[in-house]
Amino acid sequence: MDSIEALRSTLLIGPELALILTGLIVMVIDALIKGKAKTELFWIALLGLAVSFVLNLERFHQVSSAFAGALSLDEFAAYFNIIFIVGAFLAIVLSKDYIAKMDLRANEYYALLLFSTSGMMILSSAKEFMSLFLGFEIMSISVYILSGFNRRSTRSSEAGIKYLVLGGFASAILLYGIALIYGASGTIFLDEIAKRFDINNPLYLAGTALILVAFIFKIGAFPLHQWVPDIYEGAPMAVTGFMSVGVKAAAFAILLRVLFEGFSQLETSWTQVLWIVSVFTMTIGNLAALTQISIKRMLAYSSIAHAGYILVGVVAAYGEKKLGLSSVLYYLFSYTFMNLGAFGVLTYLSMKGRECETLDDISGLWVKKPLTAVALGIFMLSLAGVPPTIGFFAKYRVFLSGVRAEFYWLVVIGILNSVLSAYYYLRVLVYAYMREEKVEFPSFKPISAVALTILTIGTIILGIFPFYSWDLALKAVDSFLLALQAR
Amino acid sequence: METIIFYVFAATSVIGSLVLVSHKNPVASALSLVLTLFSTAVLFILLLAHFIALIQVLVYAGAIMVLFLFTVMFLNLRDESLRFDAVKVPVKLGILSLLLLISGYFIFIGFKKIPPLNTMVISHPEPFGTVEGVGEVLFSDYLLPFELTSVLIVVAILGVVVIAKRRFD
Amino acid sequence: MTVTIEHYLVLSAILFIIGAYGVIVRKNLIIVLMSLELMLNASNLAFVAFSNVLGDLTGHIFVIMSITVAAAEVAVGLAFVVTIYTHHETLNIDVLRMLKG
Amino acid sequence: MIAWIILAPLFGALINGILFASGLSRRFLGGSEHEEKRIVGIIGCGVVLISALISSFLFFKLEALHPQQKEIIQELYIWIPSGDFAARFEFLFDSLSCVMTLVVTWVSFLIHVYSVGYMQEDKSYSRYFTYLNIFVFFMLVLVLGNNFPLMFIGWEGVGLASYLLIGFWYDDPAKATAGRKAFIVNRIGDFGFILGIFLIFFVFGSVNYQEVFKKAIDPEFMSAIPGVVVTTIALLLFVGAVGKSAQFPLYVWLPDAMAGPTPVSALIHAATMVTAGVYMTARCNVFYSQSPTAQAFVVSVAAFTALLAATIAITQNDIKKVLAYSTVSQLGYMFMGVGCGAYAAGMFHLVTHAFFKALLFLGAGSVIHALGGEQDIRRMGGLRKFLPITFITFLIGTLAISGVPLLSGFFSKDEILSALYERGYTIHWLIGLITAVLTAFYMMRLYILTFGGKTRMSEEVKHHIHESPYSMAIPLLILALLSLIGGYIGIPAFMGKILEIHDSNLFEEFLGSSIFVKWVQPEEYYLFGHWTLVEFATIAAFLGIGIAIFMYLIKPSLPETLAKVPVISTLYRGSYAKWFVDEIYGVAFTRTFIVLSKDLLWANFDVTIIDGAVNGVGSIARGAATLLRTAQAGILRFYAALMALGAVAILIYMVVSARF
Repeated sequence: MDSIEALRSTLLIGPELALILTGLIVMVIDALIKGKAKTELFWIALLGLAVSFVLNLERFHQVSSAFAGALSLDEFAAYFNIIFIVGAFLAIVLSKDYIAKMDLRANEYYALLLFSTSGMMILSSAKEFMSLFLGFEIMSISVYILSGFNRRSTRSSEAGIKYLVLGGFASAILLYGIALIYGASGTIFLDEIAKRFDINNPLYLAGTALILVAFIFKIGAFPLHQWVPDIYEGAPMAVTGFMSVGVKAAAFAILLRVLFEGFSQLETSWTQVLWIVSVFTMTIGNLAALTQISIKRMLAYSSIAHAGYILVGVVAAYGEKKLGLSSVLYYLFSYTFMNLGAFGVLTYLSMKGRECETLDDISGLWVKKPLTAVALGIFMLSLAGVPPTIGFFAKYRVFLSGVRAEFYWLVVIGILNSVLSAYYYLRVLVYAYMREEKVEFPSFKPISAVALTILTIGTIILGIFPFYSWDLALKAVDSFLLALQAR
Repeated sequence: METIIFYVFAATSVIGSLVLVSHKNPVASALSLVLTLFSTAVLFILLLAHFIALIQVLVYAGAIMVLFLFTVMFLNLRDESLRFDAVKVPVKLGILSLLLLISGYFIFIGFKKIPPLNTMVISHPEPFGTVEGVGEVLFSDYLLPFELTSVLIVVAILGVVVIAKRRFD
Repeated sequence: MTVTIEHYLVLSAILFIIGAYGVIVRKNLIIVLMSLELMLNASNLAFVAFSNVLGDLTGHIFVIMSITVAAAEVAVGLAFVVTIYTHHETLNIDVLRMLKG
Repeated sequence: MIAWIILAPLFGALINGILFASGLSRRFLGGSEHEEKRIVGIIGCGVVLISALISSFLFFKLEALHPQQKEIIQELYIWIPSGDFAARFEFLFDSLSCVMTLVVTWVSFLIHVYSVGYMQEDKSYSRYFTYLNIFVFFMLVLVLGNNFPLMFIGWEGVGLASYLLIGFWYDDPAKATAGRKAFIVNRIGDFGFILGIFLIFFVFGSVNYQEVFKKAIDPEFMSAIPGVVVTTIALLLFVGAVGKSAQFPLYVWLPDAMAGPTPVSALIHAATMVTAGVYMTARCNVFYSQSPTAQAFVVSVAAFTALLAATIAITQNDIKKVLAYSTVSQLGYMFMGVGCGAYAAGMFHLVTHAFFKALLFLGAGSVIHALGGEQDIRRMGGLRKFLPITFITFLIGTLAISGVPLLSGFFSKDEILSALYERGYTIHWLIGLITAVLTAFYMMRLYILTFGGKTRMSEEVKHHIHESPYSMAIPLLILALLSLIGGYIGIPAFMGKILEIHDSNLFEEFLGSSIFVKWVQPEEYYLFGHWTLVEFATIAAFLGIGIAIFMYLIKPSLPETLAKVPVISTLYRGSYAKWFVDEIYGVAFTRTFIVLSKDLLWANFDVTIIDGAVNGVGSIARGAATLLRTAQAGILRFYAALMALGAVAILIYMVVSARF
């Protein structure tokens, strides 16, 4: 790669660069300006994300690849980038008041969120294992730190170290898998690997399995799901929200990319694995969520269950490539709104030094803060998949693709599971609407309120008018499949 | 000659790693990790990866190990705070043998079918494995990962600052 | 008897397994982190061995990256170790049981 | 245009809900509570008036259309366009939905106006109007939707609104329980309904009315479908109707639903929502007309319900309970009508019933309001002196429901009874006649005990008694007028001919374009002619009224004397205890659930709605959850070990599945 190519590539990764640079600017300004409350940093971070968003939109018009094929800047990646950027943007907006309430260090917080997002964006477009691994680590390590960000809190630190150790374990497995694949094929580029793939070579099989395991860990699916509830519960609320949407989406992005572009020859095999994984993930997530008293932990289990539903789409892609994949993309998009919204409400309701966590903490919400209660209700209904919210449409798409691909049992189990899940989502509403007030609620905070309003409206409006986002998902998948066929 | 060197250092690395996971004292464990890493570095040289061997010794055995030892000293860990009852011996043996059995399955049954890249290459054309060769590839084909490591390091620095700053402000 | 790629792979697999074993059985947080290093190191060995056979330097570059990642992980991990120690006065990971259920 | 009928109440609900019920306006705009209530009232009533006016306008537009194409369709928005399951927000304004819409909007409007006065003192005034508007919105979606999913959305929505309004005063646990009961019982019905929709989709490949019905009347298409399928569809849909329209055995929720505010009982639990099942049956007339089995089933259930409810109503002492059982009974009449294929007759009774039952409930509300919450008729009596307007209007309502000639109830009830007779349901016709006697009896009894005779009120209550404000009195008068003359829209053809008003039944003719299978009267010999049937019905009405007057006005000691006769006293006690149906259900279902949940499963949680619903699967789920929690003990090493195990399992599975 000559220097002109390097320059061209650098220009092409504008969205990622924008975030990294903004992160650095935030750090530098933090060092230069004295004083504690630095509101400017908040706006700078948002500006950086906005710039990145706009630059990212350009990718829908022009598909390109950068760094000698290391990054594929296609619509598929751009779609995921929208999820990451929107997620990070709203997470930052939601965090502002939370950071003040919990007395955290805002500057590092924003910078880490930005870096983490840039890692996700690299991940979504990586077509080569080295960039993939580094993107994976940038994202992961940032999130480890964010999980343990509230170091005064024993629980937060515990979450951080647990995440780091288990995540490190998964990274090691990933690295070993990559090593085996490299050894078998002699390359780390996905296209080349697909060309040289040989089912009879056990190195490929073992490598594929190990890489799959690492991704299953990151999406928080059975049998590597156990970290999810602990870390989600311990991490600061705003981070949990971001983590549950961003990291999950990124993990799915790379799962799809690697499995379909790199290991498509083993499709039957890993589809079988994911079928089993999906069934157990949904069921275990929902069952464990049933008896939770802590809403935060309940949402953690529910996020495991949702990973299971999304996997239905991945499995369905076995028979229905386009429909299955786009339903996965769409689900992740919709999940960003509803889950970030649910965590956003809890973030919003957190008092100084005490998070709003258990069911008792929200009882009587309807009487004291009716609008927040309505927002919470909408998010819960959406998570439960009640029409006309976005959550319904997403579930409908996923299950429909499952039916089309003739995975009837999987869909039946999925539907039974989502019926089961309605119980614990509605229980939250029973507490919020029909119980006596038990605790104090914080006063009105305009900035967080704006974020919640956006999320609420998004959840409803995108549910009633799902086509624009759905068409976008179809388009993204089209570009992805086109690239697959072109080989 | 290569064979003997391989077996000697393979053995030391395995012994080092076994000591690492079984010794009670973290200082001893850290030192045995150095042993393992050093033996691996020798194997790297055997594999004509001179530059990597150098980095292995400098960064891994040097910097990272120092970090470990520094933490142990910094926390001023006394013996009693380090000696907790580990898992019972039969359980340990069970876990280890289970894991080895599984890897054995792949080693003896799975790896038999690896296609024809059986013997190691004793020598490669000159730039292979040297600073020049690795640098050439690193700054051309893998420019992006290289740049990304800088972001990774920034993240790590930030993290350490946030998490481990002395006072809770 | 010449040394073949299998020898290196077996060695790397053994080191990897021992590292995983360390993560699973050890209670001392610092040793758990060291075991993670061992696992990464095992992967590095596999990379370099493959690199040699293939005559391709990609494996070497990957090792550099993985060492960087290992360093970053360890740095952050040890920072957490310090925090954990100030909270609990011990590095026994079994005391980290506030989050459960 | 059609969309605005639906959207107006939605906007009303949104404005009232977001601005007032949430307390935003008080926080930001200020204003006294009184002013706020006025604005809320004006918005709440205004939006419904808008709907009513638009629907009236559309009615004239519809009238002008050709008789064969009497329908206006508006496609608002396509929700899920691709795939077989195209979900379209499409609204249909044909003669059937026109009738329903007119009734719903105008009766709603009157009840909204009434509520302004009735709820004036309530602290959750704006919440009340929000719920009421939400109800109207969903009811209109139900009625105007052009496909089954939309009907289902409306169906669930009105259920939700009803649940919210029954439990409106949720501080009172008994009332919250009533709301819960309605919720659970309705879920049973909904289950059948949604299965029916799935089956329709499965058989006809569509959920759109036009497409489904077009195929369903196509003999070629239907010849390929076994008759049992159509019967199953019809019966599944009827299960839904049984839940929503309170037929046996699911009627138990309706009397308890009287826990809500009285205007709510009038609107939702008498005039509109509970008739949704009748509307749905009439809408799906294709299926019923093609399945004699389903028809016989529907008519039998309906006849049984009508009789059962009437026998309970004759002994109840709570003014609203009597009206509630009367509603169940009258709904039975409607189902007898639509069930035997006389869809127009059933719909006609639906309309007149909406008038006089709303009137009766509002009158009862007026009484309760005046007496400061008293509902027991044993402590009333002689109210005609104190509440003149209520007295007159209530009397009109009583006579109308009893079937006194020339009032609205007379025409519609007679229409149903003669249809039953003419179509060969002689036994059902007889049951209908007996029920008519009972109806006249218990309504007259209610009327006499409330307004007639000497007063049995305490002095304190008598002191506070007052006639209702205008906002309550005017709706009463209008509804009374409608109960008087409302029947003339559907004068039977044979009467019309003789009276030289019109050659045919106007109402039936109007509905004709929505009823696909026409019934041709066989040229058989009937024992009784039209006029004879009318005479029977008239005699039944006067017989019931006469007995009631004799027992409660002329010889007030008679009931007590009768109560001493052994057989009658047993029957009396059985009827008074509602034939122990609630208790039987309680033992059979509820008690089992409670025992299971209290002692075994949900020991730590109080039984909420959803708890009640999932307790069946609860034990398994809870056991599994406990197991999972044990695995989730927080021990890092354990997690790592399980991760390794999982990784190994996946590894082995992959290798094995790929190699073998």
